[in-house]
Amino acid sequence: MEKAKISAFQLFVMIALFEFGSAILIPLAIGAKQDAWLSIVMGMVGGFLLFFIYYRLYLYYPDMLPTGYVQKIIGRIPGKMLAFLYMIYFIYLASRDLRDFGAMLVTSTYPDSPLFVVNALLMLLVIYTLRFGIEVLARTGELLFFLFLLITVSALVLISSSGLIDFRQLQPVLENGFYAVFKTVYMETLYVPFGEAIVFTMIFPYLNERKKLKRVYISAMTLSGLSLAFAMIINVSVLGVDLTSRSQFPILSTIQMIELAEFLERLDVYFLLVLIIGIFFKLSLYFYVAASGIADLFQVKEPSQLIYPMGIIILLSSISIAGSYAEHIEEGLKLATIYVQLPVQVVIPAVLLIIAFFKNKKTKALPA
Amino acid sequence: MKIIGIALLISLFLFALIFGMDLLLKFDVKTSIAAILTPIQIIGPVEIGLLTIFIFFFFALPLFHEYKKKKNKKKPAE
Amino acid sequence: MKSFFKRRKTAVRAKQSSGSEDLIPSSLSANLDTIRQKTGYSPDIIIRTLSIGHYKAAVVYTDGLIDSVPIQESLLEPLLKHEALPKPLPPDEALPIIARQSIALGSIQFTKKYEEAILAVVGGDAVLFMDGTSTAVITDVKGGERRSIQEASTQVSVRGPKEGFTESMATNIALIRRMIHNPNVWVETMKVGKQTKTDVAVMYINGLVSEEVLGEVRRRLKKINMDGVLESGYVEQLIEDETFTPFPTIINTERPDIVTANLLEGRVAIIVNGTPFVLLAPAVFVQFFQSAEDYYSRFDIATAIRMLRVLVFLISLIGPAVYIAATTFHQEMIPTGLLIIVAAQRDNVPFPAFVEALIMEITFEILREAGVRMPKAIGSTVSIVGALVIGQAAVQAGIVSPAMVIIVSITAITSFATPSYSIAMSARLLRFLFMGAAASFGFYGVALIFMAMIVHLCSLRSFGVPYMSPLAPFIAKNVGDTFIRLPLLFSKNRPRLFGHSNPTRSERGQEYDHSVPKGMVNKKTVEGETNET
Amino acid sequence: MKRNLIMSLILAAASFLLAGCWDKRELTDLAIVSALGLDITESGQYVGTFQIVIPSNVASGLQGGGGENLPIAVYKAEADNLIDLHGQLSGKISRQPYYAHTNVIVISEKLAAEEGIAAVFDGIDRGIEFRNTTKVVIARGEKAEMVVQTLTGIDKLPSEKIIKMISLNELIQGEHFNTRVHDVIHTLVSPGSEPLISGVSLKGSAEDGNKQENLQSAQLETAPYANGMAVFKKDKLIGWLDDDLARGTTWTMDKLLSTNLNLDWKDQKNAIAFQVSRQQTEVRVDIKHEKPVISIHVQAEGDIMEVKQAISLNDPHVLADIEKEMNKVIEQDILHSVQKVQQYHADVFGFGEAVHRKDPTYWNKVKKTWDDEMFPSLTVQVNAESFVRRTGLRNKSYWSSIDS
Repeated sequence: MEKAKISAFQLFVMIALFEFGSAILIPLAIGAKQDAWLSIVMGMVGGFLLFFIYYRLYLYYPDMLPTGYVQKIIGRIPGKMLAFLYMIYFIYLASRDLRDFGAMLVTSTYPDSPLFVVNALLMLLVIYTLRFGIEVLARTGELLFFLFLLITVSALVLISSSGLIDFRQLQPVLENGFYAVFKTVYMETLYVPFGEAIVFTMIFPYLNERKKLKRVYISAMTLSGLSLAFAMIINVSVLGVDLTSRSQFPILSTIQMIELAEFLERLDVYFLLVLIIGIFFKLSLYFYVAASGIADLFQVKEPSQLIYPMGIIILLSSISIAGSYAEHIEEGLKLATIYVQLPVQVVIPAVLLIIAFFKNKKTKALPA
Repeated sequence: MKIIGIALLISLFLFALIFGMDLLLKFDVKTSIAAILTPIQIIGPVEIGLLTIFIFFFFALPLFHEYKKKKNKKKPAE
Repeated sequence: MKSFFKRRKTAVRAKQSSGSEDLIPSSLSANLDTIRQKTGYSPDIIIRTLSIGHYKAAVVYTDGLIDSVPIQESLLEPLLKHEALPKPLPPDEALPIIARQSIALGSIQFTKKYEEAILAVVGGDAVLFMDGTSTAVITDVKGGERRSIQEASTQVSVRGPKEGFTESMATNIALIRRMIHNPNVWVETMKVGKQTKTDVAVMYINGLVSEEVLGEVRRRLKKINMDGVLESGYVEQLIEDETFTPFPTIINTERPDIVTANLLEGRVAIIVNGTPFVLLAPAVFVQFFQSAEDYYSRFDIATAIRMLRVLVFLISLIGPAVYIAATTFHQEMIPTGLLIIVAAQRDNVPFPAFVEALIMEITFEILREAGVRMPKAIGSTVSIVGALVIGQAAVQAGIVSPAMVIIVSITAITSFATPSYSIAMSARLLRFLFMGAAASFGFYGVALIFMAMIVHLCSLRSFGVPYMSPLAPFIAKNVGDTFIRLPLLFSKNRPRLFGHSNPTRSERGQEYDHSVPKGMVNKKTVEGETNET
Repeated sequence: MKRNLIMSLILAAASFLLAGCWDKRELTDLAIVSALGLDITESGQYVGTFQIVIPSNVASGLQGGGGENLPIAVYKAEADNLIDLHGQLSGKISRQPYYAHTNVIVISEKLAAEEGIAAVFDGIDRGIEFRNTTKVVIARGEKAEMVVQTLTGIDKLPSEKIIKMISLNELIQGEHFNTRVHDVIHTLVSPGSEPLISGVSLKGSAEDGNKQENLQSAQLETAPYANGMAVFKKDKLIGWLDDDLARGTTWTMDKLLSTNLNLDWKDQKNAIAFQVSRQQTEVRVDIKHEKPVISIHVQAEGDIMEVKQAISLNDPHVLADIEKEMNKVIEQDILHSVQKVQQYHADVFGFGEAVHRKDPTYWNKVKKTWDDEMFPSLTVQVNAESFVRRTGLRNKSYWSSIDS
């Protein structure tokens, strides 16, 4: 474990940027039609519940990385294997995010550029960043967060002042009943993006003010969850349900609709910066967590050694992860949620918590 | 060497996962294997160059590090 | 061990040069011979032999480095007039008495070391040797022709003190002392540079300075192993945290008020003899966007101007890059009317936009370099030629487009509008990197390089203090004086990361004075008297 | 040094990338398409007419630019789909056609009526260069080709003239409005609404519009003008709404910005000119006896701009009477256009969507039969409220002094 400390505000920023990351790109929860925003909010609430599982586990072993305490809970060898699989899972998600981003860039702005090169450039940036460790990443996050806020707020002002928003598009609410919304929650929004915050279990031990963790986490989640829901409301009320669900990247289509003063139009390229920030951050976090986890498992003395080879692996797998973007999205939002995310984010942590509970019951009382 | 070993182990598991996902999508085994390789089939000289550099450093960096460590051990700090 | 992920720095062990600890020979003639020999019989080393009572002695000094008035009036005259001691003493004992009785100078110092004595001679002191003893007296008579105190030429301000530092370290220290009358202002001196033996002073306010930073400064200064230190730039490069960065991590300034303000924030000043540029550490990024005048003018104006500077910095960084990216990759984001105008201008230009921009930028850099280094007399010639070549001929010949000339001019002006010369230089260099990125990948390239720059900035530290603080790590208490400047009323805190030994500037802050009428409520007292009816 | 190795890696990568520059397009390699005209031949092939800007002739102030030279060049191609049209163009033009700045797509009446417009828009919607905010107009009674190639006077770019002309009318008179590609697609796909697109016609001889001589007379011989709104059913043009009918439609759709209304007063026709400066229209749906009832509530305010007889406009009671009169005019206007549209069996107002929002379950029942059964037989009530706020710089008109 790296000897580093991050502040509560830094954790807040990291969680917020992470949640925003790629979720802002994809037509999230559009299965719920105009109630997508509702589904996102409910997913967020589900995310809180998951957090309490992770939080309890953290309270049992506050100074340890999950790769360490898994070994304590279920024994050394099985623990190591499980932890290794978790790291593979993080690497897989990192590749998915890289692909999301590359595909977006290639389809929207750089149609003739090879995906490999577009991805490679971002990967080089991430490799460069991660060699400095978590502290620099956290500090970078703080700066980027301000930039991020600035751009999103200005985008919001532009959209609303060009008179595009038509809230009638959000009606009728709950057209297909509550269950249709709920289905997208447990099929989609609970895991992407809220359950994905399981990576932060690997970051919690670095926090310098332990008591603030709960508050920071909940507020960051709320901020990003509500913003995502709000973004979806804007998307649907500008584009309509039909176009939102047909768009590969709804937010981009929304930005493209801006026409102001015959001057501020076709702004999607400016908005690209927001997307780069989000993806860069999400990717870096997955990658960092995977690298530090692997280093912990294999007792690598200098984790920075791992960054470059792992970066290349992520880069290559981001290319071969799917033949087409359609396959990529199908895999990510339908298959992976049920077969990968559900067990990894919900079932296994819950089981671990139960075992840990019984193991620790005898030895010590739970610290508040 | 350890680093390369770990990296290869990771890629083995990762590509197994990707392959498994393709199978779950109800593709047959042959298409699934092909799906892993297709994206790097249409490739220009620039990309080949980049890819070569990347893969070269993939092996070179850890080996270089190993070499340096050995040299440092032989010649301990004064 | 700071961090796993960091490259571990292998400590370079500086070989301490063990100088010869030779003592001064007690025979005066032998001694003087050695001195002559060691200085190569240089005519500017003056050796004045004299007798003090019945002792033979000699005063040695370097012509031009000393002030001749005190040498004559306070050193030679009293010594020559010295009356014989009541009883003869051995020279060893006599010398201190003579020195005490007859040398009418502020600073005297005894030494037995030959090395020290000779260094004092070439350093501008006068040294008194006496036959029969190996003790010598070093007297401070430094002087000679120096530049007088003038207005700082690199950091000009409309309002504020006009004094700038000079080349003399003593004067510089005095200038700072004049602004803080406080015994806690401490100065430590050392000599740096194997050959030059340059005087370097470390100045700080005891009790405000952070001990870690101070210790680090001392350590790094001692580690310098270089034959010559000619300017504070040498010291700056030798003690900075990160060599491979385009950004300055140490501030240099010519103004005593800036140094004073920074000392008050808990920073350390490093004054190098022979240069008017004083170094300040630790530095943070936002400081390079602040000028002393910000604090002397009203806060709202200062804030607005600081914002403007950030904008200026951004333009000078990415101005040409944005033009290249927009015209070669993202034509859709240029409004139609503008696009048609730009397209019409570029219709006959034979180069791609990137090459065009490169030609113009490099031409401009050449002009600037020529303008700086040239004798002043022909300066105007260059500007006329430059203006004609760039502004008129190139456009009329169709080699560059007028739009490009506008872009280059704007970036040129912006690079002069940054208050700190050193940060303007970084932008100047990075601009070409951004242009290259824009030419190969449009805005994506620009954004990536921009992010890499941010990461790089965040990874920098200056004497252990994160370079981007108080923005990253975000320190709410200190944000009042960054790209914005809150009214002085609210500036109660020193920078937390290094001013922590005494974090508050005044115990209760500068309280708002409620007794002064501000509104309708209790206006009458003052208003009634001053209103002209 | 490991750091140097990494740096050299990045530099090597960068040098390779500099050699790449895949999506680089110099401005001098682009042909900016400002308008695209779409016609159809007898054999069912598309004919695309591309209006391409010649920048140096548009941007004035440059040496030799502006003035005498034509601002546009027009190219034609024939193919089965839009992308192929683009391909066909490549043998005829030296620069790559670039569509991000295309202002307007002109579709011929024939294509819209016979072939339908749905087939046109997928390529535009999907492609990344075309914007969803590009405007669409229908060439009424004319080939799209002719509209696209006609030169115009004040605005050098004909495409700009068309767009600005329509949006000016939208701002002042409210008989036309610009329809974006996005709106067309949106109304096409949603079951409870149909597209409504402005029409453009040419006055004078269409053949001569593309010649420099056309610009030589102060009153252009040939020039495009806005002419009615095209009503679509599904994706086929089925009729036109003109003048007041078009305005009534705009009014119902709450898209009216301002307009002029003429009132009869004391047996004199059009004696009062009233300018509506602000208005609000609300469409309410009530489902009564399994039948939707639409009530349109209009609130409008504005100024009296002109009178033709002695009306004492300083008398509030008179103004109240005028308001009453005006309510009638507005109600008539709207009712007429609603009835007209009902005859077309095409719900351009989006009443269906309103029903959908009001009662989704009911909507699901009537969705199928909406266009042909429900919509034509809808009961529509109009209720207008208008307010005269000001009467200009004078109170009584000088008519009162002349008459007495």
